[in-house]
Amino acid sequence: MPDFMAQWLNQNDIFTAMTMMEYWNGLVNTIQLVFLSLIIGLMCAIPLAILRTMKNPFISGPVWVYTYLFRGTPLLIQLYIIYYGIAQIPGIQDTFWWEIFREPFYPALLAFALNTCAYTTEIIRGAIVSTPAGEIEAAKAYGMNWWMRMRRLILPSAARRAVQAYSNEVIFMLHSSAIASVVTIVDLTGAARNIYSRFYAPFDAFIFVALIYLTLTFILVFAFRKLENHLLKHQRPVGS
Amino acid sequence: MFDLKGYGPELLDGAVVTVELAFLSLALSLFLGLLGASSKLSGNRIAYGIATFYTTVIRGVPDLVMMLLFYYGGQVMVNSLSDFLYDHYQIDFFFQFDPFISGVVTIGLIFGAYMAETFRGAFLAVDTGQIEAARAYGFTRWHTFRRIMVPQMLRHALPGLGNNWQVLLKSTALVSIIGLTDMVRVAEEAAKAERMPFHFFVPVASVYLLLTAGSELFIKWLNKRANVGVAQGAQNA
Amino acid sequence: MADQAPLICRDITKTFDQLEVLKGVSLETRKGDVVSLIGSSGSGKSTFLRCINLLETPTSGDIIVHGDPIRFTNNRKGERIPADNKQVEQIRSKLSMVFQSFNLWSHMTVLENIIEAPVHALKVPKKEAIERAEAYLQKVGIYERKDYYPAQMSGGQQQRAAIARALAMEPEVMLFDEPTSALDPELVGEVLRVMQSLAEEGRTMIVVTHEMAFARDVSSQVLFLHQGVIEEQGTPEKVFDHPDSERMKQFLAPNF
Amino acid sequence: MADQAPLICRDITKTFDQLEVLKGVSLETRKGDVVSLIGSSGSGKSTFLRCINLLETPTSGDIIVHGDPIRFTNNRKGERIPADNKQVEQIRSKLSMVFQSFNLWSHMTVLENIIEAPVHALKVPKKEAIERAEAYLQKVGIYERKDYYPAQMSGGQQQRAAIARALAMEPEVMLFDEPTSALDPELVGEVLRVMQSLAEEGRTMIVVTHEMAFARDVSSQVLFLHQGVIEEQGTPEKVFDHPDSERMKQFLAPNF
Amino acid sequence: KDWKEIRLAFDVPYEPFEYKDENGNLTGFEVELAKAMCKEMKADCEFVIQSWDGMIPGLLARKFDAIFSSMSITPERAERVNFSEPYYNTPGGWFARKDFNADVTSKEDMKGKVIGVQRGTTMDTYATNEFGGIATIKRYTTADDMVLDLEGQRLDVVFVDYPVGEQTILTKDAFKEVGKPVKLGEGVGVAMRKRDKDLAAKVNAALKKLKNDGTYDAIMKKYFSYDIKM
Ligand SMILES: Nc1ncnc2c1ncn2[C@@H]1O[C@H](COP(=O)(O)OP(=O)(O)OP(=O)(O)O)[C@@H](O)[C@H]1O
Ligand SMILES: Nc1ncnc2c1ncn2[C@@H]1O[C@H](COP(=O)(O)OP(=O)(O)OP(=O)(O)O)[C@@H](O)[C@H]1O
Ligand SMILES: NC(=[NH2+])NCCC[C@H](N)C(=O)O
Ligand SMILES: [Mg+2]
Ligand SMILES: [Mg+2]
Repeated sequence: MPDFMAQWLNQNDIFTAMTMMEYWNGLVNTIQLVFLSLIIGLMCAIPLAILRTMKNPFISGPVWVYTYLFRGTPLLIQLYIIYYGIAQIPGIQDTFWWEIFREPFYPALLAFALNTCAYTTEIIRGAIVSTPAGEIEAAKAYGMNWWMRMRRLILPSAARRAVQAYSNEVIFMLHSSAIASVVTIVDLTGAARNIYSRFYAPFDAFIFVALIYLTLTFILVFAFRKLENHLLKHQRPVGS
Repeated sequence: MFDLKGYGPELLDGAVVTVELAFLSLALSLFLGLLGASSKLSGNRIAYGIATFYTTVIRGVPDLVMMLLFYYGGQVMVNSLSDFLYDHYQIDFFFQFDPFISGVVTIGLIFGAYMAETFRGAFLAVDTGQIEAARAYGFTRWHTFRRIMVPQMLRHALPGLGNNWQVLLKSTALVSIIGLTDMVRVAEEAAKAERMPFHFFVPVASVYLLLTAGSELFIKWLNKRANVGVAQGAQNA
Repeated sequence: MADQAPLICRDITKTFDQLEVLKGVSLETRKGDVVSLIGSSGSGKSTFLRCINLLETPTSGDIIVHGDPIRFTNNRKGERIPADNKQVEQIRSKLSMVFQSFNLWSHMTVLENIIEAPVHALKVPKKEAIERAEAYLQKVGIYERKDYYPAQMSGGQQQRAAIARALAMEPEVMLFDEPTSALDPELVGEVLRVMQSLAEEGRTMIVVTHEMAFARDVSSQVLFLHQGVIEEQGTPEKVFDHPDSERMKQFLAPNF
Repeated sequence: MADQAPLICRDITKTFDQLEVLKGVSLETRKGDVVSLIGSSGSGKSTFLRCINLLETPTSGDIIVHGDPIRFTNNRKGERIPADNKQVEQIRSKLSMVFQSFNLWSHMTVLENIIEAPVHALKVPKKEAIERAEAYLQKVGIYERKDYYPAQMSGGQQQRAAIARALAMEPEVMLFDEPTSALDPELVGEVLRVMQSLAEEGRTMIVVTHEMAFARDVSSQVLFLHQGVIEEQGTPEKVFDHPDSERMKQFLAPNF
Repeated sequence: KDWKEIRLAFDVPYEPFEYKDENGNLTGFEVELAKAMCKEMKADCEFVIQSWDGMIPGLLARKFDAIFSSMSITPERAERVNFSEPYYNTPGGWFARKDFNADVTSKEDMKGKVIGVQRGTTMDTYATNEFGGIATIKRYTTADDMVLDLEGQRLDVVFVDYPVGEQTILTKDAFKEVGKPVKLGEGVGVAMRKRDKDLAAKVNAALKKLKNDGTYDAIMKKYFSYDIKM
């Protein structure tokens, strides 16, 4: 380590074992929150995307309304409404739901999952709709039924077209999770805010989390590149 | 409808701030995006390096953190410079980061990086045949860029631009954190004064929905214009 | 069963919105027939082929596959639609189609493309499907490409993969829509030779084609379609050498 | 000047990475020559054409357009590149190319496509350029389509628009890369007839083609390219009726 | 600098010190005191709203010139900023629902309790030192969000400047005060940048004047039934 850095680390009172522990807990919270909301969002998005492509407006309409509402308003407002709104439901404190929603983690998870699910639904829908018409006709011409076409052709081929956009969504989600701190969750940003308000040193506290987020993003980008390479091998020349 | 408890005008002012902020940062981000994309594709190593650094770093850090860093961190740096000048040379130079301008610059910088990626993809999607045809007719590089690549690229870029715009619009909600009185901020304050936690969020959310709906229509219209040859062709085919 | 006509079409008409594209086209095949469908652009050839396997629903007329007439009904809007989806799926798997633009599934290798429908629509065991697929790949001469993705192959190779895919269904009837129009002259020959060998094996085929040489030398029946009507029909000798209709004579006049 | 050769190529070679695609191809034209370039797929015909107007830089060899030799230099990596971009742009505007896939600019109408290069590269006044464009549109017979976008026209019409675009440059030499391969048989005839009329007017043309009838009847010189080498060259009579090379004889054997 | 224009920062709502009334106007004890002070100094004051956790950074970043927002004087803060003479003093108080019956001085009793504090306040520091690792401490950006969560039963107890709790929590009958108020800091002062010595002098002079001529007492009476003067 260069001398000046060692020196700086020695005299600063910000990066102590205790604050590091706080950052670490924040990191764990961020990862849990992002990971779980992505998983839940994706699981809901697949069936919703299929429903969204249906011709029947009574089926696709409600899904459209849902995605429109959740994509059209800021996540911050969604989070507020869910977090404080739930607590205002009369009598909720006496039900077992309160055990769950009392912790800020779950309302935040709900808000994030609903939000990412809306975006993911639209991404998948786009990919489904852009399946080459010829390939679907071919499947019909070979006697495959709707479900088989969906399962064997449309979804696998849509998945390949959706990875790119989805990887962006994952990164966006990581970034959006930073607002979890407004409802008392000590995620990475929350940890940074606590430390910054304690030491009045915005630059140091935030530069440090910025670097952690950057690292997380790089890991995600790298993982998605691997996944894309794997999924999109049919578009590359032989052997490469 | 909603009882705005006399906060109507303030909310409206807030909405105006939101819209101004969104449009100014959009302009900045479009400019940065084009610049970034052309640098990335220019083949010039230095330009490529700078643009790549810019897009990766910005896209790697949450907007909220970026905003706090920029607003406070940036100011602290300016201040140290100012203090230094004052202490050593008695020069009283000072430069204040106005929250509105900080907001515009931060959001513009952030979305400039996303725009750059969108434009880059769109440029790459332009059929090479179209560019070769221009070259084959003796067009200069600049002429090819301006008359062929940009108009063709727009068609591919529009869907991405539309998405970025919608996200940008909502990101403006974050500026309330750095003390700008946009409509979310007004709603929060009203909610606090009136002790009605989210009574005021419903109208605010509707304004956002209205704005997104409006821009969606506008983007559709643009898209139709940009695809003039193509879309109609598809109908005829 | 064996001597039943594999495919009979009676008085097929098809109207898109206002446009009457087919105005009553009939066709009867025997096993081993090779029917060439010729005619200028827009005359309704593709539409007829697509009606046969119900990618379009004929506005009126009957289709009888191996003695089994397709049942139709009307939907709420009063449009005619097939009555029984199961029947349609079953019939489609007996009539395999080779598309003009191949329509190979781009995310699957050639082999996966070929076994997909047999395994999932016909429930052939996977192992057997693979063996069968490999045999057909040998036959069309692209066995060594079996693990390639469509985008990694030339047009001619893709076309042959599409033929192998259709063959692997071991269909009653094969439908070809301009199977060579997207190919360069060297590949045209290659693909036509594969089709000729199928004809020699006694497969029933209906081929939309612009290759008069093929229509004349290989087919047992030629249909000349013009503006949705069969203008000329019969053996190649009859149609090419003694055409009755004026339009057919004009069509045969050399292009350049 | 008037009797100077419009285009001379000497010993053009082109190597992609390791692959030697052209192994020394030479060509000399006189004014009014129609040169047909034939050969099988992958023999290097397109590459040769693209080298002529420098869409690819030849690895070695000279190109002389109307007495003006193109100057080359080496870049930092030691690759050969044209020395003077101005010269290249100027020369390109003398050699207009008609692409196999037309490459009409899809965001412009036909008329805009045609006047774009004359107005912006040749600095012809806009009014004059429009008049000229309309005359050429008349000539290729799509005047009434002038305000259509490319995607709104059929392949044959697009091809003719591309020819009009090339003509409007009033080039010394026109380069055609398989101008008919993407068209259906009826349209092929149409386009070939336009080209024939250009030949009759005494335009210099270099045409990559698979249409042997055209090569034989219209051209004044035929080049048969095989694996990057000219295997056979001369008048159509010589090349088609008394070919020396084995490969040429084989190439002429009917495909089907 | 002549300090004819001063920007003062407040974190709202912090009733009764600074908050917005039903019509959205900024009022409160400190707000009125600040107005009087500005008048006394013949300065043109601009009121800036700034969330508490960004107060000192904002001051140092020159987003405003003085913090007039119940900032207690502590040695740690005094290292960064320059405080005026204190102008009031109140302790921190514990507030909870009526069924709360733990002793807020006992680590044993507080085990597992959820305590709400405003981030970066002296209450935050105290609670963290006393019960960090024992109880769960939730930190809020604004005081009213914390009250909302106490009402919503997400918090067991909140620790906040006594008058704030008294006027926003005790006004509802589901809540009560628990334990004894805790004295934190050496009174509340106006915080300014260390550089601006001249401003501090002016502020001190003005405050002194207000305390002596009865203006201070008149304002205090409007908001408090007891004496907080220092
Ligand atoms: N889905 C559709 N909606 C409306 N009109 C259609 C549709 N499909 C085909 N047509 C029209 O039907 C007519 C016949 O089309 P079809 O594709 O059957 O011609 P074809 O004989 O196959 O021509 P080609 O040789 O060019 O492929 C054309 O005029 C076409 O415009
Ligand atoms: N940019 C390139 N990089 C590498 N190889 C290339 C490139 N362009 C062409 N080739 C190779 O050069 C050879 C000749 O290509 P070319 O396109 O000139 O053939 P062609 O005679 O025009 O064939 P066709 O009749 O199929 O158009 C081919 O083997 C091709 O793979
Ligand atoms: N306006 C406010 N929110 N003030 C909070 C003050 C809290 C406490 N007196 C402190 O100095 O730490
Ligand atoms: Mg057709
Ligand atoms: Mg070629």
